[in-house]
Amino acid sequence: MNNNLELIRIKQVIEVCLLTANSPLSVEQIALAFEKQVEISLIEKIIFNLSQEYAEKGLELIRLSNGYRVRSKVEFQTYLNKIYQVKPPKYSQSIMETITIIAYKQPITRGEIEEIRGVTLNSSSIQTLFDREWIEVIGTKEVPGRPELLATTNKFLDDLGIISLQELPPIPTIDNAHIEQ
Amino acid sequence: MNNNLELIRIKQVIEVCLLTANSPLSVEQIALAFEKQVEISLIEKIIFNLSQEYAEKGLELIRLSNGYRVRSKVEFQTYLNKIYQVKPPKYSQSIMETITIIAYKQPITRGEIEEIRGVTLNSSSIQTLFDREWIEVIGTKEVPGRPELLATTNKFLDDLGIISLQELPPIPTIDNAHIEQ
Amino acid sequence: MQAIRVNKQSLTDLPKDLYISPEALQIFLEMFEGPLDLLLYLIRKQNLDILTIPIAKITDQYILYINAMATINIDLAAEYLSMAATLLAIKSRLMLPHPPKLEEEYLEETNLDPRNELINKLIEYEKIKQATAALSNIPTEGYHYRWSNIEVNSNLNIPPNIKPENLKDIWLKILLHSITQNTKHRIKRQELSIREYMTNILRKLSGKDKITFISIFDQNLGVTHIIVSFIAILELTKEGLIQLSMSKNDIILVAN
Repeated sequence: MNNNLELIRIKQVIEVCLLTANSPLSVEQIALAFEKQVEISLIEKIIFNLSQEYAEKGLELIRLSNGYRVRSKVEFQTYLNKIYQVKPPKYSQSIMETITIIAYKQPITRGEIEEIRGVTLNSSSIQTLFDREWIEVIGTKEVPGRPELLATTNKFLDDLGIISLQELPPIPTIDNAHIEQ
Repeated sequence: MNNNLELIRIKQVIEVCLLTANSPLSVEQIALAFEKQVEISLIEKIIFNLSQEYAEKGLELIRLSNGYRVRSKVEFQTYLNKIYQVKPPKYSQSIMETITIIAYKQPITRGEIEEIRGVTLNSSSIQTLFDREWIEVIGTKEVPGRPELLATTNKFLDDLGIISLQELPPIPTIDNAHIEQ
Repeated sequence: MQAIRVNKQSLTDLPKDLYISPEALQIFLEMFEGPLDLLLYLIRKQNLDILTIPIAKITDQYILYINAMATINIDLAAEYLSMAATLLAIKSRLMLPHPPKLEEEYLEETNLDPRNELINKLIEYEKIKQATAALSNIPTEGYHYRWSNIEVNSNLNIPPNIKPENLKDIWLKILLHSITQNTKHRIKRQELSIREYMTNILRKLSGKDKITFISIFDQNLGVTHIIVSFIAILELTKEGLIQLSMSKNDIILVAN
């Protein structure tokens, strides 16, 4: 596996794997393509190499919680939106607050979300988040009614392009603070 | 739109469009990204340019009836299969007998296949073989009902790794006298 | 520290004396995610300290808005009314007379301050609102970018793993079955190569009315090819699959 021709082929395979994948691919998955005949470290080196090539294009190769994936750079979205005309709906404040609460306070029940927001939860907000596969039920809480416990999914992390919940912006502290105009 | 910087950006946009599209993109659709400020002929030139770059990768940029699409070259399929652990389908006894009879006795009608197997032909067996593009209709037989004549295709030969039907193992011949007892 | 965000600044003032259309009030109400949101707005609007809300002032304002909504029959969510009740309860508790020397201690003891629970809720909700704003700024799939999505060239759909020898084995089984179950059935002896030539000839004929005899033969393939082709044509004629006819200088094959 040392000569140049082989190296070119390995790189071609890795690029094809990354560009055709429907979900993030881990280095270990890519190694399967070569029946583990190619070192993990070499695969990682080539991925790094590809990410540098993409930096000169409109693409970026990013690392997610469970592998690597290629996406368009944010600044190219304006062009893409002109082609597809129908813009994906920007989520309402209500949906965004709900996913934020779930992200930061998970695992959490619907009742607890309502408690924080001070309003009854619109069931279509929760449904939208389920449909997007951003949240899932991970159990039930041992209280009367055994309400479901909600948590965010890996897809939520992937779609936001982050590896773990720890990468979310830190929750602000509001000690002694004025709420400023 | 003539200086180099602009050209690089136009090419980046076109590549992003092609690599992220769900379906083939026409030159006119791509022109929408630039609000038609870029000439169709320039877009076509850049697409040609990209197709040459892809030729050195594991990719190909192909032209379909309704636009351009980037896809992996067919020879990379084996690598992808290893990652996704695609297993070859297993055909039932009925399908295997049917393709064997067609291979050795072509051209042959459904009725003749039934006669040899002694059972009614399951139409889904035949359909599976059509879907696989292993058999085709090459004419009709001049008997009542004008039944279709079935024969194997070149794809069948390819998938079995042989060049001609003559490479099939010779089948045992049995004296008529013996059969007639 | 970010300011509380309110969507539409233009609509934030609610004139007290003028008539306001129900539609305008409805839109005003829809700007808020609930009573906590409305309260935060009122606090922000007057630049008050969230930790020491002058509860009487805020309660009066809140009730003013709620009443305005109620008088023109805007459906108010139960939560808004419930918050009004809470605010009034806090206000009345604060107004209760206390023994004078105990009053300061009473209010400094946060556990006893009736505002405490509400303030905590407001702070918690304000944090979530700010976190929501930060989260909304993270690039999101479909809105800020798209994944690469190229097609896999798939003849891919891999074929069953069948080898030529498998066909021979299966043929043997069919034959055996045929001999034991159906002794009257004749299995004709036939060269495979001839069957293949028959198929190829029919394929050449398909879609055409006729082809010439000569066009069947590939001169480069030698004598055996010509002989086998010839036998195949005879066999096709015998089986009634094609008809032969003569023209001036060639034999014509006609599809049946």
